Amino acid sequence: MTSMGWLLPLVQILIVLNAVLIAVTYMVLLERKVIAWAQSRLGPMRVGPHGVLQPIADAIKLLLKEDITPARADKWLFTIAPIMSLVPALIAFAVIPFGGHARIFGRDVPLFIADVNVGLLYIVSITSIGVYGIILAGYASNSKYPLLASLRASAQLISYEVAITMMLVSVIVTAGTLSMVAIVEAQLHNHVWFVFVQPVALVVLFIGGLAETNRTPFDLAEAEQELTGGFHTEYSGMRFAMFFLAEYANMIVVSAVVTTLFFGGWLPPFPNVGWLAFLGWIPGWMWFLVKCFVFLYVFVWIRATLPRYRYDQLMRVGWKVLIPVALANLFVTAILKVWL
Amino acid sequence: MGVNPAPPAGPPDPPPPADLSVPGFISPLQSALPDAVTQVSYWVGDWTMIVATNRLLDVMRHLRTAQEASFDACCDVTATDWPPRAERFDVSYALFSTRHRHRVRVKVRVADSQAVPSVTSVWPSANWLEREVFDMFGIPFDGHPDLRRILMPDEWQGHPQRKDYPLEGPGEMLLENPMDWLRLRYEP
Amino acid sequence: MLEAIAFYGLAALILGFGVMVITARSAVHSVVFLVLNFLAVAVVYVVLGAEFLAVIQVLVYAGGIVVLYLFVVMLVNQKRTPEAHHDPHRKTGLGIMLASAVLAEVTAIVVYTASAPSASPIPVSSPVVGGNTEQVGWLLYTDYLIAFEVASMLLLAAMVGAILFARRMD
Amino acid sequence: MSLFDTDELVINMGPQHPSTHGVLRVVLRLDGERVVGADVVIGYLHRGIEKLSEHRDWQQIVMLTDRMDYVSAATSNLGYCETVEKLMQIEVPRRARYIRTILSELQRIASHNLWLGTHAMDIGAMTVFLYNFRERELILDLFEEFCGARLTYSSMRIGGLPLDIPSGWARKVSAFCDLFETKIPEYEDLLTHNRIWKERTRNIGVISGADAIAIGLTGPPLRGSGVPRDVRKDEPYAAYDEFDFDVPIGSAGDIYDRYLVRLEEFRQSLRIIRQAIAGLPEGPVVGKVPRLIKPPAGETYHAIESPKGELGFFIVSDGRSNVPYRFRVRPPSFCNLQALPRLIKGHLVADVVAMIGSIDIVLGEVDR
Amino acid sequence: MHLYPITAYHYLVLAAALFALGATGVMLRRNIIILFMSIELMLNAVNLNLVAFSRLNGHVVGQVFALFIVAVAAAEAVVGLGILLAFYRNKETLNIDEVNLLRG
Repeated sequence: MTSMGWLLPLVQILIVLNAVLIAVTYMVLLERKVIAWAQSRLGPMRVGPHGVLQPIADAIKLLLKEDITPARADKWLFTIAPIMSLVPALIAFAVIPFGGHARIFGRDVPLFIADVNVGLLYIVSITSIGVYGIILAGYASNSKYPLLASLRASAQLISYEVAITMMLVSVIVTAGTLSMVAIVEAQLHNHVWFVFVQPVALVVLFIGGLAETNRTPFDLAEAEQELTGGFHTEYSGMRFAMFFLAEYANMIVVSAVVTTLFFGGWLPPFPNVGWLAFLGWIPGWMWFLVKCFVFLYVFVWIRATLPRYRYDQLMRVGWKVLIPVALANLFVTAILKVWL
Repeated sequence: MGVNPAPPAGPPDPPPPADLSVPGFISPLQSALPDAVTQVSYWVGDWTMIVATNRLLDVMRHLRTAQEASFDACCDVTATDWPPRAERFDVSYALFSTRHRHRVRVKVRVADSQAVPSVTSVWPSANWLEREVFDMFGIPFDGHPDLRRILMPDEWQGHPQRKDYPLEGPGEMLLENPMDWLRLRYEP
Repeated sequence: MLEAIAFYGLAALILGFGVMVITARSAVHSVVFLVLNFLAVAVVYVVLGAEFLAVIQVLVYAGGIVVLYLFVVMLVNQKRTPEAHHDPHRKTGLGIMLASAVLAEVTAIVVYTASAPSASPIPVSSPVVGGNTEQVGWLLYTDYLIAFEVASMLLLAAMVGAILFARRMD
Repeated sequence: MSLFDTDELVINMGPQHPSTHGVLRVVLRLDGERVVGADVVIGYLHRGIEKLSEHRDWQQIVMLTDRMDYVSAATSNLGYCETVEKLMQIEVPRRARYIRTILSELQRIASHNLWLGTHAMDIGAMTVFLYNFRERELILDLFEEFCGARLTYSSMRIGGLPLDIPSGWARKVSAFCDLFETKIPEYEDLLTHNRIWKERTRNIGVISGADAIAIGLTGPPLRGSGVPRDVRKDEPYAAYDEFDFDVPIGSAGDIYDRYLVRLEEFRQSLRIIRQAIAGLPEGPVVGKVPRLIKPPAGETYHAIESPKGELGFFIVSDGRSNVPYRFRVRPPSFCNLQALPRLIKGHLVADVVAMIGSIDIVLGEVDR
Repeated sequence: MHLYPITAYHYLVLAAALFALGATGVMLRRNIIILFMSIELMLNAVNLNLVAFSRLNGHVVGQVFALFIVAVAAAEAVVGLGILLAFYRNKETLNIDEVNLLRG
């Protein structure tokens, strides 16, 4: 038993890490296919039936590509920037509850790596480290477009983090806990998904999530049409792939957080309604994945639909709309929490 | 190709037929600025005024501001090269009035390296057009704010639209070592 | 045993990164090492059972304050490197001496105190699950409420001051 | 942004840049992200078409005009042929003029399609790009059926057309018009009332009507500033005097109004095409053209309304040789591009991209 | 003092060393930004002390103080960097030895 005590988390980490990386590569395929569908074309079709092997081909291509470091780049920073971008995105998965507890080989196994009592804050703080990858990439490239892009990206990340954190505090106040698992359980005990309690928080958090992950309409930092690709203009090969993985891993993190906080995580819909109990037959982690998928789809959908904001407009939306709304929401939540 | 052995010495610029009424803006111009317009011609529906180079700006200002003319758009500035002639270039301006919807062409004749007063102060749109004429024909414009080459590289030698500039360009010299050829200009 | 390994490993990281911060030639490199240093310190906090402080360390220090440093380093595109200028009044040797004197003194005090018989090892108290954040919050809003408010006023004043400084004087 | 304006930054946008639509180079001087000065450098695609034309005979030049505004070859063909016809005083048969009108309006739609697609893509709306290419493809099919080419058509000859329209072609054009009418709302759904699109385009690059004329803008950018200037109305050519259509004008003179003007031009073009198809006369498609084309000595300037603006040809014939003595194009893109530094001054880098898109340039025509 | 087991004193020594490092940085470097960063190192050393004492005493008051130090550090960084930017605009350098406006 004690020998298994340290083995289990290792196995879990291994599974989650691999699952995330595979999910990320297939997220790219999903995005291409969904956008293609929205634009009345087919998307990748050549590699495998309907292009299902395309991500593997892409990965092989990126691995085999020559890894170029610009001559006047700061080589050391140039190398660690993608790592500093990818690592936070991956270790954020440590506290995400993919499910409750499951019985595997007669043992009670939690379907999350760690249930930290500051789980939500952990995610916020870890993702705030990701900004270094972007700034350093722009600086280390020693090139003007990446520098502009990285300044844009970091200003954007920092300003939207404020609104996001405040929205998270609203949810924390509602749930009365910081632990991700406990938040899901609070939704079970309160008989309601928090999306119905905190709808404003969901909207602000999702918009902020779009901005944090540099997605349309907030993808200024990698706006190909303006900045020729943004902070990773000078990157190629595997180091470019790391930025790519980080972006999509962050999308999955945002979807997972939104699912956990607002849509009951691994819980089936209306878990306390008697006649809907049959939904409980579908395992919790399936519900979690389905809910995540819906949000990932929304990410892609938005990309296919909206144009891009301009830098100053983006800042205005962040500071003059989202943060006041977040403050007001937090205020109202706190008052209701005390009085009700 | 089919280039004539004896190049023509200039456009015909035929006078208007006697039975055609002259547009309303020409005679006020002639009375306001006597002997600025040296010749009025008409061909397939286009009216052309040939103007003395030193009076060009006066004529243009008049055409821009006079009520009956009000040519507010300078559509085109270009030149034609007639090498046998002493004043070898025709610089022609295509003007249009958005109010009266009429056109006129104004031409001045200048010799090689003789400057033409720039009309950019009258129509800002002439800026790039005059730069192109400078680039292609080597006609300098007096008072132009930014007279640089526009289509050809800054180091280019010669002016390609002149009739004595070969179609093939500088030929073998450029092809063998383009950088040497481009640099020649700066050497003594 | 586990704690010893963690402690010595982290101590090595913290001091190593600290040395890199003050010796790195480029200011950007310094900033990167400072971040790594802070992350290692955050892990020490976790080992010491202060999870909330660890998260705040990462969120505010590494994710906020140091980003600000990085911004400034990148913005001031230095035309003359500060190290190029030499000040004859500067006494580098004296500086090193003073610093090592401080280190020796502090270490001596600590070692002396620790080897004194009254010293007791850290009581083995397992961190209370979910309690740390709550305890800190409770103290902040009861016993230290006035200090908390003063700190928030200080931040507000700093914000106003920073905006005034950063604005170009026309 | 006051934090960032410690230094002035000079960046080169182009000649290799995704949204300079070819090989335009703009040297931007930035204060933070704000543009304080811009210098437009062109000439990277200069092929000397004007010089070359002075060494090609009159019919061969049609082919060179294809290669100026290569997304709108038919209107360039039309402008050149009409200029030579004017110089030679050739009467073009009515049927040929009608078909020329249909072709140039189809071309206008195709060109505006390409413009809208790339413009929207520059501002980040990716789907609009593919929707527009979907419809442009249908127009290219129509052109292919008419003349065999999909891009460089050489679809006109001095004195008329190379050949009559294939049987059933007119019906296909009508069918396309009906289809296209249902597609315009799709573009509008994605853009016209989209908040982000409006924020990105409204009050950006505003220019008043008088300023626009003075700086040489023509075509949709000029009409967006509220000047009802359209060569098709002011100096009708081909068969435009026989059709009913409106000249849409904007009021604010910003990017959004230019967008609205072009979108309305889609509808007006459809209106013209429908009238032309309905009233298409019978008869020959080539007028009385001498076997050897050699216009009498003289010079003329003739302008048409290309999708980009006023496309003028100034041609001088010496009456002796079988090549033009002087061949000059007044390219609308060139003159419109001249306004760029003035339009973007004081805006942000992102607006530069939107502005280049909104004046709709084709570098093949700017540099010739 | 022994290497094992780890006691609060070990953390105090670590904090002292970190503080000394910061002090050395302040004395040796001329780049104002690096000076600031050295000060941050010293503040962190203090925080480390506080947390270690909090562990030693078994209550969280030390952590509360550490939080206040973080707040003060944030204020210090913001104002300090603001002054630094203003200084840089005037002098175009970041050398601490040239900060001598008051000296006349």
